[in-house]
Amino acid sequence: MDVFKADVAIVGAGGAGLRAAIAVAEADPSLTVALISKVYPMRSHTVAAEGGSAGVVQANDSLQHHFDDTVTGGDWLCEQDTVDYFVAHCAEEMVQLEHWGCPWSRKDDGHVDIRAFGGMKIERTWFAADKTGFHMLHTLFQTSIKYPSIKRFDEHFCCDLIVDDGRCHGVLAIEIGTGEFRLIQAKAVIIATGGAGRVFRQNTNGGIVTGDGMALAYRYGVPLRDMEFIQYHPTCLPGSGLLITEACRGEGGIMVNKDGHRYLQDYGLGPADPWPRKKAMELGPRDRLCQAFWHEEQNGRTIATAQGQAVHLDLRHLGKEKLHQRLPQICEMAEAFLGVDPVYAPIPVRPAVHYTMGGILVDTKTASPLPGLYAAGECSSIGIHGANRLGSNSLAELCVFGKVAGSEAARFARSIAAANSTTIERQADAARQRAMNVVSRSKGSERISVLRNEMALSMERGCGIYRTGRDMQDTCDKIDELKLRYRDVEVGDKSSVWNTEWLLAIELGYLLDVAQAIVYSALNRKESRGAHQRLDGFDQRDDANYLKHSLAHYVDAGPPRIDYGPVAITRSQPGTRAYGAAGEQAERDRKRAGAAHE
Amino acid sequence: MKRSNAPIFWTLFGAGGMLSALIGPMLVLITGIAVPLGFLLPADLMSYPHMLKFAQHWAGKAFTFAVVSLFLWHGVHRIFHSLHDLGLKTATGAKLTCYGVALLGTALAAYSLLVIGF
Amino acid sequence: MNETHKVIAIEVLRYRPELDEKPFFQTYQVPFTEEMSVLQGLLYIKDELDGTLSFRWSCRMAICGSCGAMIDGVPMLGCHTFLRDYYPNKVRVEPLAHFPIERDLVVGADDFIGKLERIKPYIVPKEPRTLAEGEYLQTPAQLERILQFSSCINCMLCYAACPQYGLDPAFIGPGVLALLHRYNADSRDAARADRMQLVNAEEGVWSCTAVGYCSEVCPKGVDPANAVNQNKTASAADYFLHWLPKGSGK
Amino acid sequence: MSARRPYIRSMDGWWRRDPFFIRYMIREATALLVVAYAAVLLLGAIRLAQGESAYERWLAALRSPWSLAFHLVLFAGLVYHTWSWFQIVPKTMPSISVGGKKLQPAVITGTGLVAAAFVSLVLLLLLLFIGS
Ligand SMILES: Cc1cc2nc3c(=O)[nH]c(=O)nc-3n(C[C@H](O)[C@H](O)[C@H](O)COP(=O)(O)OP(=O)(O)OC[C@H]3O[C@@H](n4cnc5c(N)ncnc54)[C@H](O)[C@@H]3O)c2cc1C
Ligand code: SF4
Ligand code: F3S
Ligand code: FES
Repeated sequence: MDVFKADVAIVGAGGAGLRAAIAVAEADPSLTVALISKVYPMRSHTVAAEGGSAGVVQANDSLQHHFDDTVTGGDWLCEQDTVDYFVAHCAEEMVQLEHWGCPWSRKDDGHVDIRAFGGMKIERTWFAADKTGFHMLHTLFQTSIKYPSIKRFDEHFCCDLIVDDGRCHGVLAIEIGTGEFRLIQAKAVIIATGGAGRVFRQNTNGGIVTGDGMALAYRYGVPLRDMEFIQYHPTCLPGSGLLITEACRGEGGIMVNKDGHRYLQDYGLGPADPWPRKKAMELGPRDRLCQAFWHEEQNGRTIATAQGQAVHLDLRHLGKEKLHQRLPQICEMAEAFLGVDPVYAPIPVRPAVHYTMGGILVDTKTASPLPGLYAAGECSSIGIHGANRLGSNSLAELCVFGKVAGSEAARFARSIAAANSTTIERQADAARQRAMNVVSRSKGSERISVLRNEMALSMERGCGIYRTGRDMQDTCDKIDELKLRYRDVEVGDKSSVWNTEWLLAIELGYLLDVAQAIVYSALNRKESRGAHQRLDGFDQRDDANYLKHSLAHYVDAGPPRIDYGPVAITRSQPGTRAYGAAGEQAERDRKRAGAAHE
Repeated sequence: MKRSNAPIFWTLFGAGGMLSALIGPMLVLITGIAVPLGFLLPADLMSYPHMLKFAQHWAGKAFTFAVVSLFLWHGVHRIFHSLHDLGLKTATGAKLTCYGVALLGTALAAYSLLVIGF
Repeated sequence: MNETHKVIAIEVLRYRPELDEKPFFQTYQVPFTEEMSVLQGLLYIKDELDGTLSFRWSCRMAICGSCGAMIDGVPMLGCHTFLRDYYPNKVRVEPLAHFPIERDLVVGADDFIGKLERIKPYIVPKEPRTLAEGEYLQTPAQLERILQFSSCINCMLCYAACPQYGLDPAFIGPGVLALLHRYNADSRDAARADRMQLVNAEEGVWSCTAVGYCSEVCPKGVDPANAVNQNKTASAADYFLHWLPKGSGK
Repeated sequence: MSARRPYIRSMDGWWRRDPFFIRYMIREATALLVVAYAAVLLLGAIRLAQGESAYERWLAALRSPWSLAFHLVLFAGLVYHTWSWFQIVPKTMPSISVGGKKLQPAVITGTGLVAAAFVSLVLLLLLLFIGS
């Protein structure tokens, strides 16, 4: 087996992985970095982010405001000391990206421009037109080329971690182009593999967002934290789940049900001004908008489309000129993907899964409980998103904590000696065998796509916008069953060059593990908080019992063990996430009505 | 990487391309169709005495020289690249031939115009 | 929903290096709906008909640059091309032209990536600045000069469109030259002289014969042909200036 | 050893692959006509230098039906050249902003074509003036 010896190995070359790689290279150019990614770095899903990235710059804004928006938005399940660190370093990272060439949108005086975003009172979102993630990712990737110590392993699929003697020593990867295995030995490993949105059917994520890194760490005993918190985005295309940006509503788009009624006013988000205003109606928080959709659907007031139920996002009153000037991308997308011209017809939209708040448990310095293993980005749970992520905090997180991960891993790598190669190679051989078993099995009986679809449908039912114990239990049972059936999964393709069927099968294994962690964590959280909303008698936040992080521990051949860890609360005591007192009351009433429906 | 000397040829190509794009069609119309047919323009416009006078004037000389040589440089440059487009592998021979033709044409034009005198 | 699906024939160029001597076409019958892209058609094949078909994809929204292919002979993004536009005819999907076929629709991208790495695609600052000093000032007009060229998604469609790249793979090619131009044109950058060495070479802008198809197929309006051809002027100026000091004008 | 075996497709006949390439090849082929026309003129200049009788023979040849037909072809080719030339011109220029708006390529092409028409017309009028 081909062996590469690195000081730091980074799995994932999205925003977080690239930022970490650069941080290692800048911390110590003599350290060799192996940057491993199953796709070329610029294909990573960071590329899809449109809106922007947070960083306090305006005089009337403050770190305290950013802290408050984040912690309140996260329904107090945030690590407040980590949030403090985070908000203090966002702007600096955005400036760093500017120095590296990121084409941030500018004001006439040449300074960087910023915009408002959902859930925040004061503008602090840095943006590069409507392609922020794209520009950040390409800037980071291209800048990474500057550092000779970063050795990239593009289109290498990481299929296992090498763990020995309670420490992580590297990873095993499959070179996709040849099907050959490569052992990447390292003193420290950073996982930056992104989210797991593909566990669900309708989602805004790319095909590669399959929770690989989460599952890998999890299998080696690292808990997955707060996995039940899945963010839905309210305006996505039915069927495909493609994102229709919040900017549509920011520009004045309205949402109506099948009767043409602006239904959001019935959910405490009113009053229905002719024009939406900040933090009300169409510009209310994402979770509330999704919940309103759910109720409309339950009550038969949504619109049936070929791709399922939807409501209408109506932009017609903005007029052709403004639409083409301000939302060209959206006009183009609606036209292409739906055959709808927003100038003349409303766009059918519905909620879809967008972001995984939880992930690999790490401390404030990105270190996981497994020595030598670090994690950053969407795959990690460093604790800044709590129960619900604030828009534009994720892109900032990639930079702030990608950098921390890089410098911490570099420090760790310098502090220890390389491990004994023979035991590591023995480990790698065993891991190779496991990966080969997936494909070499003579014939399986279960189709990859069937298992994947059953999983995604069941997850949507059990871990949707609103949840009940019964549905979650059904999904738990379903995932348990699918994991058993997965052992008989069929890989018809036996070749080695670009055998994507084989990789899909391995990914399905990752997806199932992550799905299981999500649904068991959800079932066990008997309260409603942030993105986890229950209808079955647990419709209130329960700080007495659940102001704590859930931790899913991997159990071989069985459902995960769920326990809980403390939340670091420094100066913001839990309060109500208020969007109008009347709204809160109405919400409670509706939930009871909804529960009666069941 | 080695600096290419293409700019010399490309500049000539570009100048010739622009000149021929601006007046090429009209020149063809005049010298090849209108005057020979005596249509639109008098047939004696290009008679020997007229043309001699024209070619003896410095402006006429310059114009003729520019048109002939730049058109040539423009054309051979494209022809050379087209040979490459059509799959001709050994470029050196083609290059010498093409640009050689243009150089020869330029020399002949200069020589003739000098012989014609001032 | 009781919608009767239309069925379209998708003809895919297959090539499995371990099994096939050379590429061949294989046809699949794919039921489709109005909003289905060619990529979704391929995913249907992969899931339901033939798990051995290999191709790259991820974002499904024309931004990651993975899914380029020749669709009915034209370089396109599979996720942004729709089956409805081909029905009732069949649609033919082949790997991007001018690149070696690794397998099925997957082409080798090493050459492209290698070139991208060679052009110094990063800012070499004119005046170094600390983070505490804040951002460099850049006017919207200065930004405008680079924005179009910085929106390249590295999809390589322009390479599949450029016959000069097909004829001579040493040519740096449209997409990477557009990125090179993006950095040269950046008000914060000081490495222009370095990059001009690549521009000035035969494999730089001088392999281009202004075919222009690269810009025609670019899904992001980068207009790489413009980047390449305006750099011919820049390179020519550079060429004649470099003779000047020696006084040996030609 | 790796089982990779990249397959390289042939470029033979590439220019027949796409109508865009055919148009490109026609554009490039106008070069033959430009050269041919330059040769006609060059010959005229040489004949002029050789004296009256030589020049008269050249002039007579121009009047032959073959020559007229040939010049019709040249004319068509050069018109195509003009048209295609100004199609590329916008590609060779940095973007120009007029009043904060980017100048569209079609505008540049159009301007070029109008300029060509104008210069040609001036040329013709000049000759008409001299001739009369
Ligand atoms: C449509 C959309 C819009 C968004 N908009 C915003 C926004 O406006 N603001 C904001 O803050 N956030 C936004 N987000 C969220 C944010 O973009 C993501 O959370 C973030 O980009 C994740 O980055 P990452 O570096 O963690 O992972 P990714 O960018 O997903 O990168 C993951 C990397 O890991 C690699 N990888 C994965 N598995 C393996 C394996 N097995 N082997 C090898 N490599 C592997 C992949 O190849 C990839 O390089 C948006 C998300 C989506 C989907
Ligand atoms: S220039 Fe356009 S076609 Fe070429 S790689 Fe970039 S985005 Fe793709
Ligand atoms: S197609 Fe090729 S030849 Fe030049 S203009 Fe574009 S790079
Ligand atoms: S799948 Fe990303 S560009 Fe098509």
